[in-house]
Amino acid sequence: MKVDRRSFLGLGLGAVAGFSVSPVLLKLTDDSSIWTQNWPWTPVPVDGEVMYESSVCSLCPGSCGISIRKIDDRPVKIEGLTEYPINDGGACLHGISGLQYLYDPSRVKTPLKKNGDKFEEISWEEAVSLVSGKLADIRNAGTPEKLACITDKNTGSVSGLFKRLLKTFGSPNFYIMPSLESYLELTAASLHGKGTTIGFDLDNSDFILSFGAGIIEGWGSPVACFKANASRKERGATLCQIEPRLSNTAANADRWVPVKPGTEADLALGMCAVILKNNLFNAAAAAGFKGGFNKLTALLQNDYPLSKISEITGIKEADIEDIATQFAKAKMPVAVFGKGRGDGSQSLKELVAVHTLNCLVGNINKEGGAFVQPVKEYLEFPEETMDDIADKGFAQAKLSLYVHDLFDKVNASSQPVVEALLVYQSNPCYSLHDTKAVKQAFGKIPFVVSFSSFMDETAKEADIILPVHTFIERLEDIPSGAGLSKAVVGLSKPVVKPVFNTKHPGDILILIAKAMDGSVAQSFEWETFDECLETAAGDTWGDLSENGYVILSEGVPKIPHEIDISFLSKAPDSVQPTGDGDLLLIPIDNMRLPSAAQAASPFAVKTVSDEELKGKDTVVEINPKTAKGLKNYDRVTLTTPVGTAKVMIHLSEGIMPGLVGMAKGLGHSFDNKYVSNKGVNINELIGPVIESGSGLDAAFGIKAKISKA
Amino acid sequence: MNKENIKAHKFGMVIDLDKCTGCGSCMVSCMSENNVPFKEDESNKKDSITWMRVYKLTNGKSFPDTEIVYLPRPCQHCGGKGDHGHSPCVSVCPATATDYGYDTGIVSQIYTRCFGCRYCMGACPYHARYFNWWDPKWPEGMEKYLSPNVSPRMRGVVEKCSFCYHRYQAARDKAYYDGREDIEENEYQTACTTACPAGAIVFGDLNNPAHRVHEIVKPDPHPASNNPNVVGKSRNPNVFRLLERLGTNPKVYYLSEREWVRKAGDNYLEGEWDKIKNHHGSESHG
Amino acid sequence: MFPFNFEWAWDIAHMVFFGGFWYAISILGAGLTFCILKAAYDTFKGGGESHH
Amino acid sequence: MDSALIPEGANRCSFPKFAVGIAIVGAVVLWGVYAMGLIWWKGLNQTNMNDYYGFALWIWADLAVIAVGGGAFFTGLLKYIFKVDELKNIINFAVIIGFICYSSALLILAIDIGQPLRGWFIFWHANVHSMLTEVAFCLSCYFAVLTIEFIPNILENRQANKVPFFHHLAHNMHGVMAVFAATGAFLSFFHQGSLGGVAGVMYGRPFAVREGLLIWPWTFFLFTWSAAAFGPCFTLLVTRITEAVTGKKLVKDNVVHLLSKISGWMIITYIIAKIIDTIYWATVTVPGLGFNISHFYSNNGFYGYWILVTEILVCGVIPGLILIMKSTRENPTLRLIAIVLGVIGVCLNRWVMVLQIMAIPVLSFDTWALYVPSWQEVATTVLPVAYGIILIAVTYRYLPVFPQEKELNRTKPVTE
Repeated sequence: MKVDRRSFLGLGLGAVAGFSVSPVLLKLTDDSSIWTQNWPWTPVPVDGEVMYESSVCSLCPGSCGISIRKIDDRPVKIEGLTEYPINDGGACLHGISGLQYLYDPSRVKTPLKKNGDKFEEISWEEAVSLVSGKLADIRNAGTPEKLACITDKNTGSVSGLFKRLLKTFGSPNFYIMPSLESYLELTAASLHGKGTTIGFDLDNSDFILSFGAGIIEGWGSPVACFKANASRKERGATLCQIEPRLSNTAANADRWVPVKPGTEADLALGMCAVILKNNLFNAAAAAGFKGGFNKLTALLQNDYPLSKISEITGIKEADIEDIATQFAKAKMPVAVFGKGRGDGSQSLKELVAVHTLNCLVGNINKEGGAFVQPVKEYLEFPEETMDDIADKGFAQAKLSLYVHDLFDKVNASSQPVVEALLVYQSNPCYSLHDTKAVKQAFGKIPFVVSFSSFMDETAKEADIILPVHTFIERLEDIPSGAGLSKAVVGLSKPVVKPVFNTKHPGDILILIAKAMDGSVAQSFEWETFDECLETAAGDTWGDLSENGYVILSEGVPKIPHEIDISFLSKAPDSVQPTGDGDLLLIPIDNMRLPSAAQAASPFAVKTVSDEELKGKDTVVEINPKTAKGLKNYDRVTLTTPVGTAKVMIHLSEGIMPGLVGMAKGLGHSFDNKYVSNKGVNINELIGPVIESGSGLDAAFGIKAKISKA
Repeated sequence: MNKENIKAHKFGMVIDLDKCTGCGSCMVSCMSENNVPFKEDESNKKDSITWMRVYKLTNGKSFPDTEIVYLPRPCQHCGGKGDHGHSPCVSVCPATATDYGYDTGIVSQIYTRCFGCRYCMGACPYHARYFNWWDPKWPEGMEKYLSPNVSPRMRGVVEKCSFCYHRYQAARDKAYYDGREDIEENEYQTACTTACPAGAIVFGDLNNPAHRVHEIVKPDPHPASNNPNVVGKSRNPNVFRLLERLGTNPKVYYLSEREWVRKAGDNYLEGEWDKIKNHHGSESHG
Repeated sequence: MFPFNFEWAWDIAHMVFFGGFWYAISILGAGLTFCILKAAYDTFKGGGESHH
Repeated sequence: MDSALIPEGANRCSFPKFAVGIAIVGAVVLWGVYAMGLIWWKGLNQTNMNDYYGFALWIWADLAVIAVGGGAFFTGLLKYIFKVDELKNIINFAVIIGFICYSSALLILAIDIGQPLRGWFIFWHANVHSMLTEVAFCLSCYFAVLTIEFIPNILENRQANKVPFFHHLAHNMHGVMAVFAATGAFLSFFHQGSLGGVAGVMYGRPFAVREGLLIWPWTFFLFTWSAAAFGPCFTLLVTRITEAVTGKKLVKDNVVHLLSKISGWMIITYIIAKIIDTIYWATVTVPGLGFNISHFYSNNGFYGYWILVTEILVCGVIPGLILIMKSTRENPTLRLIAIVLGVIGVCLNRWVMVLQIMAIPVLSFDTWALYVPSWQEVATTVLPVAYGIILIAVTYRYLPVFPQEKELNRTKPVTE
């Protein structure tokens, strides 16, 4: 057949027409749309049987009860546990995001050993023998005190095992990272004697005077505080918030009193003076003051006249007098301290001064007041076996009082004062002031072992990383603290099989101890951590394992307390910020950004305001009066004596002129693109300032300059 | 839809802005419950999928008279003008991919039906609707935590708050198996409600006088005398809705004792607020 | 679009909308069919002379 | 080399010259197609749209090309229904411009939707209450009408017309064209209107919302009217440009004057309605919702009253007045100014009704949202323009588009 152009055209057209009316096109159209509804790269979650397991969250000191919804073996949602004595159903955003930590891309998946600049994977056997071998060397050299350890808290069985390891090894150098609980114990030790702690009965108080305590910023046990704040609204109780910036707490308070940063102690003492002058104090309580009540009275009346306090703090005399009077006259007042979350730098002078207000109005161990009682102990480990090396080493003086000072000592000495350092559940290379100096100290310590679930800033500085289970994967006793009016110990349970080749920190310690000899091995005779916890918990174990928690104390403590005001009588100095800039950089704590050991989850970062983080830039907050023509999102260079950073500007009427507010919790530098390399870590810009008399790092800020970038 | 035989629910919520702390639990609980994805940079809030978004409002005064309030904004589940179910978004969707449930008052979204024209987003004055500009991606292994109750969306479709409709279905199924005709108030609560540590969110049936949400809101079943489009106005003087005057008839109410906060809920001409506030909540049956 | 689609309802809105739609479609279809058939007829008849 | 295809007696440039021109514009087309591919492959994240700007540059382009493409239906209506016979000399070109505009609009929609493969759901799962459904149905149907109207012109190509069937088909289609044109006018009325309705029914957006008649907001009628008014302006403008490019007179002045005059009166009547609508909206509708109209024109870096003044006075009243007055209308320069202003005016109106709506905060605590399109959006928006140029060049070269061309371009010009 001859195919000419015309018939070819005709055939073509015919074919097209035929194809068009055939069902093929319809079918293809339909198929393609069905395909778009089932893209293979869009995950399809597997269905299964729904189960709920209860546990306790240990992401922060809040210690909330959680309920984990599982589909077969797969946890899919974390929610607050109803009727749990601390949070009763509520949950914070970090706890809810817990599963994102479980599957975090920056998790350490297997033990690692540093080789040059890189980490290489090793087996658990090798890891344990490397650590125990190195420790044995230090011990055999007769310098066991050169082993140091940093954990997040003093209480609980895992910290207990670390302490036990150090003691039987022969080292007194056990440190904890600063936390609200540590400050509470310190304040209590100063005023009420060692071994006590303070809780605040926020649920019942009718007048809460907060010196910058971020009651809804993550202070204390966050969910319990949110609940207390909500109940405050219902009860009509007053919250008076004293701080230089309109924080969420200040915004939610009945009264916000902006105070010049660093003058809170003076304000508290000024209020004490008002109370004393106007005879508003509780005479019965004051009669029991030890350490010089008259001396303090005289000091306050001479050194803290209202006019002077007003000038120092920038608050009107009438306001100071009014607040002090309201506080003293309230039925159940309570003064709360611990700026921000309460885990940053604090000055003991300020903590004690504020708590003295509580002492003066006589609300200690009264409903709605401050509860002072001994730290509740529920664990009883068997007596350690101590050999000569252990006895001799443990009897040595601690290298320093607090952890930041430890690193100063390491940096100051040309000889290694610390031969080996164990770091657990803390991230000092991120969360201590002047991180550059901290990292330098890490470099000088010959052997650093990190017990971490994540490749965080501190783990990156370690020589060995022993990856531990996350809180969702392990059994652990979680004691509450953090300023709660009650003491509860909860049981965190493994609700999912370990996702990676990790171990329980307690089990790792037992393995290491067993690999050593002498008093160390003899003091760790358990096979597993589970066994250790069960025996140490003793009588408590039954209730703990059955109910998931045990209430150790509740209600107004019916115990006597003493008040010793000798610390204040010595008229300690207030700390001053370093540097010569015309501005003052202060940290901002915010519920949505955790600032301590645990970095934020991707979900939490998603909630962070664009007034704090924009793209990869930290946004700092300044008053328009300070801005001098700068506009929102202008880029500036922020310079402090410790470091410089490029940041963006956000103009806010909620911050006192002269200040630069910067969010804590940004600027992480590990391998998780959703969380890391966003903004600046404020601790790179602020250096420690040591308070005389306490030895605490009390830097509340640092002088700074900004210049247009 | 059989409107006669079913005793229709009208699920709604009231959020106490004085209790709200802006902590973000509701946002994250929602993301976790509903398999909401996340991406590397979420600081551009104009393309960040947050079914529940918490707005920060200020009173506009200068230091130190500034005040802040946080305002959580889920989908408002508008009943539309006259509360007839013609929500701004439902009425414009060309492909019936979003629909109004006359038995629940919930505005649904069918992801596999939506073809991404985004007209609904333009129509929604609350910015409660979000578009999947990107394919959702989870870091390796993290897809294990996804819940089977809510299907992950594909790129190119719109998504939004569903008042955790799957929880309603689960509660209804349970009631059915138990041989009950209807669900209890506490059986169906949204993920944001249960997560809120401050207890600021109250969720329930606005048609059921026994429910707490009804007790607080006291909705007026009759059209407002000054605007026939507005139905269900609260008779509690401290309760308001967002942009109530537009006649969208949201089922999300807000509660605040602060006048400036209530005023921020809508737009008013100069001097108008002073007249309106005195009449607010005094709408009587009629 | 068709009565067998489940969104379909026999209400006034659907009747008016799709009434208009199918009406327009029918006119176009009928007009086009007429033209084609007529053209085929004319071609078959062998006309070929144009009369513009 | 292509002389066999060129209409008899018509004078066209050499094929190489033509090919070079097409290649240059073709490069722009390729750029647009590349951007289009990126968008289809990677998704709408290639644009700068966001959750505040669900509707952006493309939807404006879509509305704008449909508005200016309104010349086709309106000229058709005048020619076939109202029997304004002179317009037969420009109707072919009006249809081609309409065809370009509507095919571009459909293409843009196919790029704009998040799930192009499900685009047909708009028909299959139609929600008859949505203005967009009405748009989709009428738009596609009207595009079919335009294609039908375009076919006879194609079949009149010298080679095609030699095929008896094609010859007869073209002839028969001309015969019943009035039926098609009437259907087209009916469909156009509804889709032009429903495009206006798209904005007018958004009662959550006080800047957009209008009261109206039954289910149709006033914007429905204003959009139809403005498309009919300004569409011919665009037809005339493109004709003028084609004349300038080819260096030939293609349409007689009396035809141009007539269409200008009709367009002028349409513009004037439209703009009066638009002014009344604006005043009513500004003084009754918007204040009733708690807004001052100043809210829509202040506190941002772009949208001010200038846009309202430009749209209504500069690009509405002025071209309308120029075109209704014989002296100014018949002055080529003034007429050109008027039709250019008119085209700008209708495009500006569509811009306002898409982008300004999205920019304005409605919640009292929200802020203005401004947006700058990405290059992919710009490229895909330029694509239809380049495609239109090519199609016009090809049709002009090979089809007898302008019946008066031969007469007007004899070696010795004659006057009529």
